[in-house]
Amino acid sequence: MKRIYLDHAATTPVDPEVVEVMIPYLTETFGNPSSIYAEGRAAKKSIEKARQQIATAINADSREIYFTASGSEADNWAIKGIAMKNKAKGKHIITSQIEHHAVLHSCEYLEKQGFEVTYLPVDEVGLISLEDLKNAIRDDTILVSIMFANNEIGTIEPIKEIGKIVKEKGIVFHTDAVQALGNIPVDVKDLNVDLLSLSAHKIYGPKGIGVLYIKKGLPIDNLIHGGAQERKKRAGTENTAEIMAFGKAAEIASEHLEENMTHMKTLRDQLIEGVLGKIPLARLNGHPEKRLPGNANFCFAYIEGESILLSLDVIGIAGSSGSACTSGSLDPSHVLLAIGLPAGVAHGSLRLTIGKSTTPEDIDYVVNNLVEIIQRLRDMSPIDAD
Amino acid sequence: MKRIYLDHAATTPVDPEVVEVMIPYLTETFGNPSSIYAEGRAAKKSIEKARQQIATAINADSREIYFTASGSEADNWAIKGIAMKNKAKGKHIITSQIEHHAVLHSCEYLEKQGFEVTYLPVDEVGLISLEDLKNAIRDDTILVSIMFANNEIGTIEPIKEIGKIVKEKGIVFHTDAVQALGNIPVDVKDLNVDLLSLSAHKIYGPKGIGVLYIKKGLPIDNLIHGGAQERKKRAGTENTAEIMAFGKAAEIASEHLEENMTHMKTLRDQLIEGVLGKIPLARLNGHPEKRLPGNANFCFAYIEGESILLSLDVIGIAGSSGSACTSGSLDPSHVLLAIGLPAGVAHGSLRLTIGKSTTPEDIDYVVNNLVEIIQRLRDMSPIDAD
Amino acid sequence: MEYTDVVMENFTCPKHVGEIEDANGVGQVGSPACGDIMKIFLKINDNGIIENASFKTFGCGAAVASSSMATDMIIGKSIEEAGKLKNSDVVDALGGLPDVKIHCSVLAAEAIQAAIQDYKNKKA
Amino acid sequence: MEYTDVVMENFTCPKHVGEIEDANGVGQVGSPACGDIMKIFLKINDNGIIENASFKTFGCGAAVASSSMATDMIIGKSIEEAGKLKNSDVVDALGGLPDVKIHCSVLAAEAIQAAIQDYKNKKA
Ligand SMILES: Cc1ncc(COP(=O)(O)O)c(C=O)c1O
Ligand SMILES: Cc1ncc(COP(=O)(O)O)c(C=O)c1O
Ligand code: FES
Ligand code: FES
Repeated sequence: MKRIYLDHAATTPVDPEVVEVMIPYLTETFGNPSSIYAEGRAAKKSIEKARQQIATAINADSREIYFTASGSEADNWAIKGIAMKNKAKGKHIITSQIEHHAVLHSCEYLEKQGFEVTYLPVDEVGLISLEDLKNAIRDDTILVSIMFANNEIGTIEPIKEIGKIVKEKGIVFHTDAVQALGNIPVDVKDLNVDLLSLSAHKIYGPKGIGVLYIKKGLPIDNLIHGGAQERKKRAGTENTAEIMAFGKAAEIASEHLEENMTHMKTLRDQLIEGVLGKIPLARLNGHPEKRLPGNANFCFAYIEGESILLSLDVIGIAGSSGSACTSGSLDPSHVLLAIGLPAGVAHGSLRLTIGKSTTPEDIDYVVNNLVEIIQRLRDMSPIDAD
Repeated sequence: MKRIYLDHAATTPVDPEVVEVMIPYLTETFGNPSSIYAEGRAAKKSIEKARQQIATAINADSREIYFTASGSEADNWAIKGIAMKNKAKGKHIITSQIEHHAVLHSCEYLEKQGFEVTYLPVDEVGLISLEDLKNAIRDDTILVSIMFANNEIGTIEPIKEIGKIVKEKGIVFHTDAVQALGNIPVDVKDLNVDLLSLSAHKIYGPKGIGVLYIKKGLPIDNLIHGGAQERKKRAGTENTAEIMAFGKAAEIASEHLEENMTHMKTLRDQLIEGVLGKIPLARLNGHPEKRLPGNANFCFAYIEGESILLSLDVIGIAGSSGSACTSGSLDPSHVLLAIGLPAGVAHGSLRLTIGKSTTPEDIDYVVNNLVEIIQRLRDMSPIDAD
Repeated sequence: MEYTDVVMENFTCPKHVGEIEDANGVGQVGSPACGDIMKIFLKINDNGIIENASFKTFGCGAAVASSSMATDMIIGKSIEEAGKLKNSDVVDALGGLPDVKIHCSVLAAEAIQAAIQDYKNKKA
Repeated sequence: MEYTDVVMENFTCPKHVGEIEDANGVGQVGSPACGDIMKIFLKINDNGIIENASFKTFGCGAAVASSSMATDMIIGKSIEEAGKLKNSDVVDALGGLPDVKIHCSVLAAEAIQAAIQDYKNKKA
């Protein structure tokens, strides 16, 4: 059976060009980049090239790029590293209610250690309010962390404007741009950010490699102490193969950004129109325009999300009910609750995220099948749709 | 020019069998293991197989194996996770002066946060004293972390005996076994350890993947918060390809442990005898018998380590002056200082570590060339050898 | 989370979906853990034997599969026997359920008990 | 840490290694940063021109290369000119040095100054 993969926000297949770039670092060029002999120097030189590729993709200096093992580690490092470094100055952090769990749970952990966190609400399309932000800033606020684009509903936050406000107050500003890279332009200079998290596996790179951009000169505590790698900021022998892969993936992503955006937007709109037009009591979650070009997120009244997913899977379609990393949890999505959906409705969500290889035929197939699936599940439901 | 790689303690080439196991997880089986559709389930099933392979290699239960991004992360997690979890009970930690920097710098960071750390000294061959350990234990001691085998001088610590003492006192015991796996038997049940760190790239697996063994039921704080991966203990989308690689590498390592040990020991002894026999004022660092089968570590009076390394590199031999991850630092090795070498002597160290592919001819070539190199450098030295 | 083939079969082609027009025992329960709802319809004859059973479920895959399996298991049984059906019996019949999904089978057992109780109440 | 080809050349085949028997200016300095030692020998003629220079060094690759390069740079120069040799001149001639190795070139500049001072002291 042909599979239609529509969960590119969860992870992407690795681009064959990227795989090709990795392989030599698993075979010949296996040296430890910290070693001074030829094998080590070759590895070192390579990872500096990859660092430059990432830097170019986000308009940073290569010395501002620090490799981590994931977007999650980058988020943890940014939040905890700034908090611990500045705890004498203040212990107040501002973030939003719709952040990724890597940010939220880091903040919650800090609360247990005596920090105070303000979780800004969002409106019904998932945007934070700049007024709320201004009002939340206190004398002891040391960090603001607001995500660039939401992984569930795709809403794009006004990072540039937030950056301006935060910068004026001299507070450190972090943004989780894991979902932004490769989908919308990311320019650290334009955005006024001090820290920015990235992850390779969302842009056709491998899982297990991330980046934290740290603006030059910004003091931050280490999250992982040890050897002198990453300019003494992040210990652990460098994951050379995946670093090379991330570099290449970032290069490809920036080079093809415009065309990919157009491609995804077209199919996303085809999908949204199809679903809203053909399925009664369906709603689109997130902002109608300020949303990721590949993201569509729906709620269907009177049915439960997992049932939709399983039904889709059986006919070859891979979709998700929110973020992948919380499956296994029974709680409705914190993002859908934050935009004001009742728990019952939030349970019936479906996220379909489009990628480079998605075709218009795929979308037609999905829409047509979804119509049937939703009907079948509603027929099975004890809740009266009238 | 043929290269002779004698820095297997820094990193190892990836076994072609291991590379083969990885590739599918970069291509077809690219799903996110947390996703419920077919692609996700396939990935999930695979990583559970790898988890079992690691568990088998160290005689643990697969539910006690937690994947990390490196040995360094495993060390950081063990130390900081136990410290933070138990800080209400006590704030005293015991470790040794010869630990890897991932352990030492984690401890130093905790000291800044109000913890107290005892760094046990070692004798002239690098062994800690059980008496010292017993005397160091206090009512508020919450963690003992002693490495299994030292990465620089190869000395193997009496982990089983240490484990017994620590267990009697009801204190948590962590050992960094990064250099032990694949080189000597590692059995968590036999050793009485609660936590144990591993890293794949030391056993012919890729860089960027590690494991922390956590004994079932042991309470520990997370180091990386976020998604529900790794039984909610370590967030971040799983590095499926490298996890599979680590599983395979661990399987191969255990299956061939005996023969590899014999092979390495034979060549190591050939190397040690050659160097000590042919080069005046050479000394072997570390324990003469209780040492890793592949490790030889020498000091040569009146010459500096980097000069030896560069000279070796030029003729095709890759060796190291200590741990790879501190190159770039000018300080003499903390391990060599701890075994009592004066700073000047400690500067002249050379570590050669043998691997699966090393041959007796390689060793002969190295010994003969080393004789000449040391002579040439001594002729250049202003320090009088008489 | 990994469902067995039996679970998937019972989810994709559930048996006994829908309402029984002349049901004389109907029970509905909701799961506090997830907010899902299950409704069971029973047709019980004068000898106290369940002649027919059906369900309507708003819930996850495990809930649908548990409903399907549970109704199938009680058809032809006496209400005494059916009342003793434990959620673990359903789980076993399904070849197991993921830990976080055990409560969905509890829903099925409870819905059956509620339906039997409803029948008894009506008769009394 | 990455050495340029010029550094490696000067390390593997250093020029002017050893002692000058009839040196009339000898300077030895040690690096506080790393404990390494560099000794420079100068043969200065009556016109204050450095006719020959050599070195002995206990130190890293950068120290050996700096010694080699620096001695080579001052041969034929007056002691006034040689005394003005800055470590950055040596670094430039080597095509650069890693940050942590800059101090090794400082060692070379200082050793030359010490040797010139020794010559002056002896003459005075
Ligand atoms: C003893 C020891 N512990 C920890 C590590 C760190 O492992 P990794 O390089 O995977 O971070 C190493 C090697 O680098 C080591 O030798
Ligand atoms: C917005 C956002 N932040 C962080 C992450 C975590 O990245 P990783 O899976 O590399 O840990 C993800 C995806 O999982 C994400 O979508
Ligand atoms: S019934 Fe709600 S999760 Fe299964
Ligand atoms: S002279 Fe000591 S490090 Fe270069």
